[in-house]
Amino acid sequence: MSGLLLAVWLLPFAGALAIWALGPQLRRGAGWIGSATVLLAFVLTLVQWGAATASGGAHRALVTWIPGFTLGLLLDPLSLLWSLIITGVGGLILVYSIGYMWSDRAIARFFAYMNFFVFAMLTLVLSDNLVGLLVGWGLVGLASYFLIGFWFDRPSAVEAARKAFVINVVGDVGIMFAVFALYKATGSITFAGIFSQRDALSGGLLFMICGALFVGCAAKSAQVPLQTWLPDAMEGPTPVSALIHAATMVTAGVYLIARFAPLWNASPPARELVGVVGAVTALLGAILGIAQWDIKRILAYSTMSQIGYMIMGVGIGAYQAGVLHFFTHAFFKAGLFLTAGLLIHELHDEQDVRKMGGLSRRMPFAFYAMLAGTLAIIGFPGFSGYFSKDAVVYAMLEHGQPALYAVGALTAAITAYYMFRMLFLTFFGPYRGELEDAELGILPDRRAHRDEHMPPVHPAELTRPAVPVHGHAPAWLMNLPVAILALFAVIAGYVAIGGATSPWWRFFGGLFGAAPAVAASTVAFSESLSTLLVSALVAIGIIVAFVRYGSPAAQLASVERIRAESLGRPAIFAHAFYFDDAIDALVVRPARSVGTFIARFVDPHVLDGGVRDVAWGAGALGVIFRALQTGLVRSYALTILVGTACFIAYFALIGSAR
Amino acid sequence: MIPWWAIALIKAAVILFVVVTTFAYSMLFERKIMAWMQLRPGPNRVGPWGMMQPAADAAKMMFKEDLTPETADPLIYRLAPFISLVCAMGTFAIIPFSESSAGIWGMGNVNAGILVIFALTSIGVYGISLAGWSSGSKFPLLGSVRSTAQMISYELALTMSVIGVLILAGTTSLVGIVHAQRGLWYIAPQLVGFIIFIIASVAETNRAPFDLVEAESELVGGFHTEYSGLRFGLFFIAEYLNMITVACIATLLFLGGWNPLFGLSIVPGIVWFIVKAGLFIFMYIWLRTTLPRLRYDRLMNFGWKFLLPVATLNLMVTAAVVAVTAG
Amino acid sequence: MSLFYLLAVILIASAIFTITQKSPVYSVVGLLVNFLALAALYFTLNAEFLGVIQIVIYSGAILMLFVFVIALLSSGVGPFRAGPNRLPRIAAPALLTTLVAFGFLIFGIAQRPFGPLPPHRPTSFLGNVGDPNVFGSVGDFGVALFTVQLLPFEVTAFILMVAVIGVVLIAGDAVPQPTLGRHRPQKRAAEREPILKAPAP
Amino acid sequence: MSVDVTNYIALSAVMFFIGVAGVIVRRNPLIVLMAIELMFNAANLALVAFARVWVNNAGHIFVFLVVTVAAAEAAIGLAIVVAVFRRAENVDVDEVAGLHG
Repeated sequence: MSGLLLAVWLLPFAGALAIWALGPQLRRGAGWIGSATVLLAFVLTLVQWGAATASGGAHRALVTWIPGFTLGLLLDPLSLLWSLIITGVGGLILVYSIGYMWSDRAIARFFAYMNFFVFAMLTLVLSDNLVGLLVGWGLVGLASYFLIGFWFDRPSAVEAARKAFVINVVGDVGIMFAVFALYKATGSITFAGIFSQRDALSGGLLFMICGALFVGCAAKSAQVPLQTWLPDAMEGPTPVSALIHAATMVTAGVYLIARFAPLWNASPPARELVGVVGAVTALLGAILGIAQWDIKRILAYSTMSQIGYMIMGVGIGAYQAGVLHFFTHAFFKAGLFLTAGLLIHELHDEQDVRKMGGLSRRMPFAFYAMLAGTLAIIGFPGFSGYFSKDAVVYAMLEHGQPALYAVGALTAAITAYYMFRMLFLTFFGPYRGELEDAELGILPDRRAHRDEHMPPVHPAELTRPAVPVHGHAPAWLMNLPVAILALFAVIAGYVAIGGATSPWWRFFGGLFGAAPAVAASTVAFSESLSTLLVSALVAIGIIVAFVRYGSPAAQLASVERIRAESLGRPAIFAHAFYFDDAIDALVVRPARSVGTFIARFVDPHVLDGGVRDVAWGAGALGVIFRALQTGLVRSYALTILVGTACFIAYFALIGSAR
Repeated sequence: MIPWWAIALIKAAVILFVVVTTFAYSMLFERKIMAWMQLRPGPNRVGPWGMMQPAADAAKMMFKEDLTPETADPLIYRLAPFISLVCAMGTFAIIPFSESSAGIWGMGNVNAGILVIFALTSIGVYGISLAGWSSGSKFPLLGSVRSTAQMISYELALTMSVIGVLILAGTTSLVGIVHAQRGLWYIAPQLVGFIIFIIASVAETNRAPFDLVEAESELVGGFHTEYSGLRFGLFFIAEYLNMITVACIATLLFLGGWNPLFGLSIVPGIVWFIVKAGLFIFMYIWLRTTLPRLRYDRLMNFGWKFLLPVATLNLMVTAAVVAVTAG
Repeated sequence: MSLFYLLAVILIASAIFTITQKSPVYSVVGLLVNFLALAALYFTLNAEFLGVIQIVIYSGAILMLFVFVIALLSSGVGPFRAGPNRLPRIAAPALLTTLVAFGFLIFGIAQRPFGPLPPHRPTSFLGNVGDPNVFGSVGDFGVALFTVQLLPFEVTAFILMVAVIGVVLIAGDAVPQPTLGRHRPQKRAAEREPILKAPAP
Repeated sequence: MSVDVTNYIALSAVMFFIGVAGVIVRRNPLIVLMAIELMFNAANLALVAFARVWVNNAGHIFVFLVVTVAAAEAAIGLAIVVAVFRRAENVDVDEVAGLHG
């Protein structure tokens, strides 16, 4: 069995290597290799279901790094779930990508990166120790950097990739600090070893370690205040957004917290902190989602918001609920992104919802898929999000956080509003694609002119025979994955029917341990009542959206409304609550002025001056000692010998004195 | 009770006798095979099928005048052949010829056996280079400089190719390595290593096509140009003994030593050993009759820029595979 | 016991032979004998791997380099020429200091005698037969080298690399001077500038 | 057959000072280098003997490092000798005195 585990881990990497080696020859074949290896890994993971859910999970020691430091792979329910999502949803997205990237020049490079990402992500979740986790953590960041900047001839893509990478490195530093502290405190690098030594961690230290871990989570999972990279990351191809920036990588923070559940259980202050940050992120993302026009940005903010829910869940101690939201979110968010990809593809790279409209007649399949995803994400009763989001929100009450509960419920309403706003704007009303920009109030994008120097297309890709642009992928290639994901977006939540006695709860067994409530339970009303309340809020959100964008009257007046809204959008939305500007003012500019100070003053006067003085001193000494330099090797040797003799005499006399 | 040193002395004498006889007949073997490959009869005058030819050669060598050039450094000139011969013979002390190697078929089962063989081989270079230097003439000097560079260069590749086997076997004892090959001979997993070993060992023993050290068309006779008579004979013996040593090492490391083929354990192990080593020696002769000599710079380029990297790669792959499968 | 004294005599004799010979080749032969005897001494001290290393690396590679250089330097130009002795009175103070230092060293050693070697596993002449992981064997040495002592080992690799680069720079072909072109005409020995300035008399 | 470790150390001391004498007295750079090798080996002998006393192979590792450094030293030293010889056609450590103050 353990060989299978190794195969799961290495198959995507083998695919990446094969594509990398044969890329130019393969072209679209690269897509098939990539999808096949990942789907095969999915099947092999599924085969190991029994071993993983058995006590202790499937384990394979790989290599003894230094004696006492054995690195290995671990497949327990948690990593099984993540591996299945990574390879399963990932495989579907890869199949979809064959169609999406059909006429891209660099299709082979794309699939090499994607497979590399899957490998990196598997490294992260399958590792049984901190070192592997850290390596995986870094590698997914790298893969994400490659893929965001995939179209590196667009300055905005390059800048977005750089931004994502830099912010992720901030998180990596946090994780690294936590890793060192954990090793220092427990003397072990494997999870099992650390958890068995948990008592060695005192309250303050534990809080610091959890905090450092959470810095990493916040950067990778786009939590406030490190969330600014995620909307910009939508510069990458849409399948990338679906796989990395919605379904898998950004949920690594959720995985990390769930993985370190025993530590988290022991530190209520850390849980409270994480819960608050998750709630703030959820609310903020939802509010920002209201005012976006770019379809992928709307989805990006919704991702941020939904991850806020997950973090809130696992942070407060409701691991099953938080992870369940990850599970359902993977399906509906990937489905939403892929559907958005269908629209973008159909409209020739148009991403602005203002220039869409009325597409339900033109693309009924996309409409139904989008509808399924939307209903799932807002938590419409009967759809998957309903089960997971309600569980998360209700868990706030159980853990004695009524304020967080209120935020969660409010966010659910806002989510319903902005998701339906997007749905109405894209699929209803008149088609606005032929209208002038000014008519819709679209201002020239300031980012498009930020950098005049376009980096050239890589010569190797120019000389490569271009794939014929006019060929079209077979429709099923893109529709089939969307259909499967839409299906799961509807039904994925059913595993959790029955609450704590459902298959979902039993699947994890005692993996997470018991999380004592942060504060006394303040359950004000029963779970069904809470569900009713949230559903009512969601309904209000839908109704408001319908009134503003969906009713026949609103549809008729949509162009005027959009124009007014575009021009009247408050600056606070345009700047996404000024987080970028705040980071700029608080971090970037001070750092730059310190650098300038060092370059202008410290470097020439202190460092160079010091070196000059030392050089002068050495010259002065040289004048004195030059007399000793006779140029005769043997006289030098004799000098050394006299010195040695003195040493020997000293030690011989000391030794005899004892 | 016979004292241990007497047993060792008797065993050494027997082994040396056998080895020197083997040398004599492997020379005949070579001449005959070369002749057949070139469609000539070969030596056939002395004794039936020329079987007494080695004795005749030996007699000739012994009675030939032993010359020492005036420009030569007399002491080192006389010392050099003995260094060569002693090192060549010394290796046989630790080559196990069969299972009961510490008993009747060899001198001792040394823990670091393969390393000791390499040590002795590396001392053997002195014979050639000192001979070339002390002759006081140009061709031998060139030959000796060539041999030094060539043997040090190819010793790296040779050692690298052998380390793959050592990693698989997990021991440096020759007996241990043969025991580790009971199931699978290392020629299969270490095919690349074996090929590198063949090439490097041909260069290491100064045999064609790598016999630049004594290339008669360029350097007359290389390092032994000035030697004659018995001293020349000593070099000659040393060269053949080195060839036999390499054949034995190849047999031990790659061809399973005395492990029987097809499970024919009814045939004694030493017979298998001799058959395998004989095949290896035959291959040597075959190479000599088939391939032309390389140019010297090409030889060095090949050794450093191709053979050594490939051997290193082989070593890394082997180590990686062992590390992964061991876990 | 007797083996040690035999080897000790060989070591001292060959060392004296090495430093007293006129011709470097004789010195090399003396040093070779010295190294081989030292390797044998290592074997008696259970340092099996080091004994082999002593022969392979010291005798087989380092000393071979000396032979190589001697063969290169003395080819075609006759024997080594020595200049005037510029430090004629060095022998007396050198000998004095050496003797003083040696006396102190022996005095120090004699002050704290170490006693006999602690008993250890019985060994044959060539290390411990058939037991791969005893003290001083290849296995023992390798494990120490690649775990506890890994950093010094890596540093060693670095030192060797630096040495290789240095040797190529010092003794390799001269870098062609751009102003003089690739094939700069060789000056005859008499016309060469005195690169090594003779010290003032 | 057990020999006092003191004997090994004394032997090492003798060898070391023979090397020292060689370095100071001889003028042929090749022989000077060889005398340096003698000193290295004397030190190595002491290390090996001490390693044997305390049955601790750290001494062996140290010898290994010394051998490596000796290899580097010999290579560079000989390269310098070759370079000097190419220019001066004279190998005598007293002649190489161009760097005096």
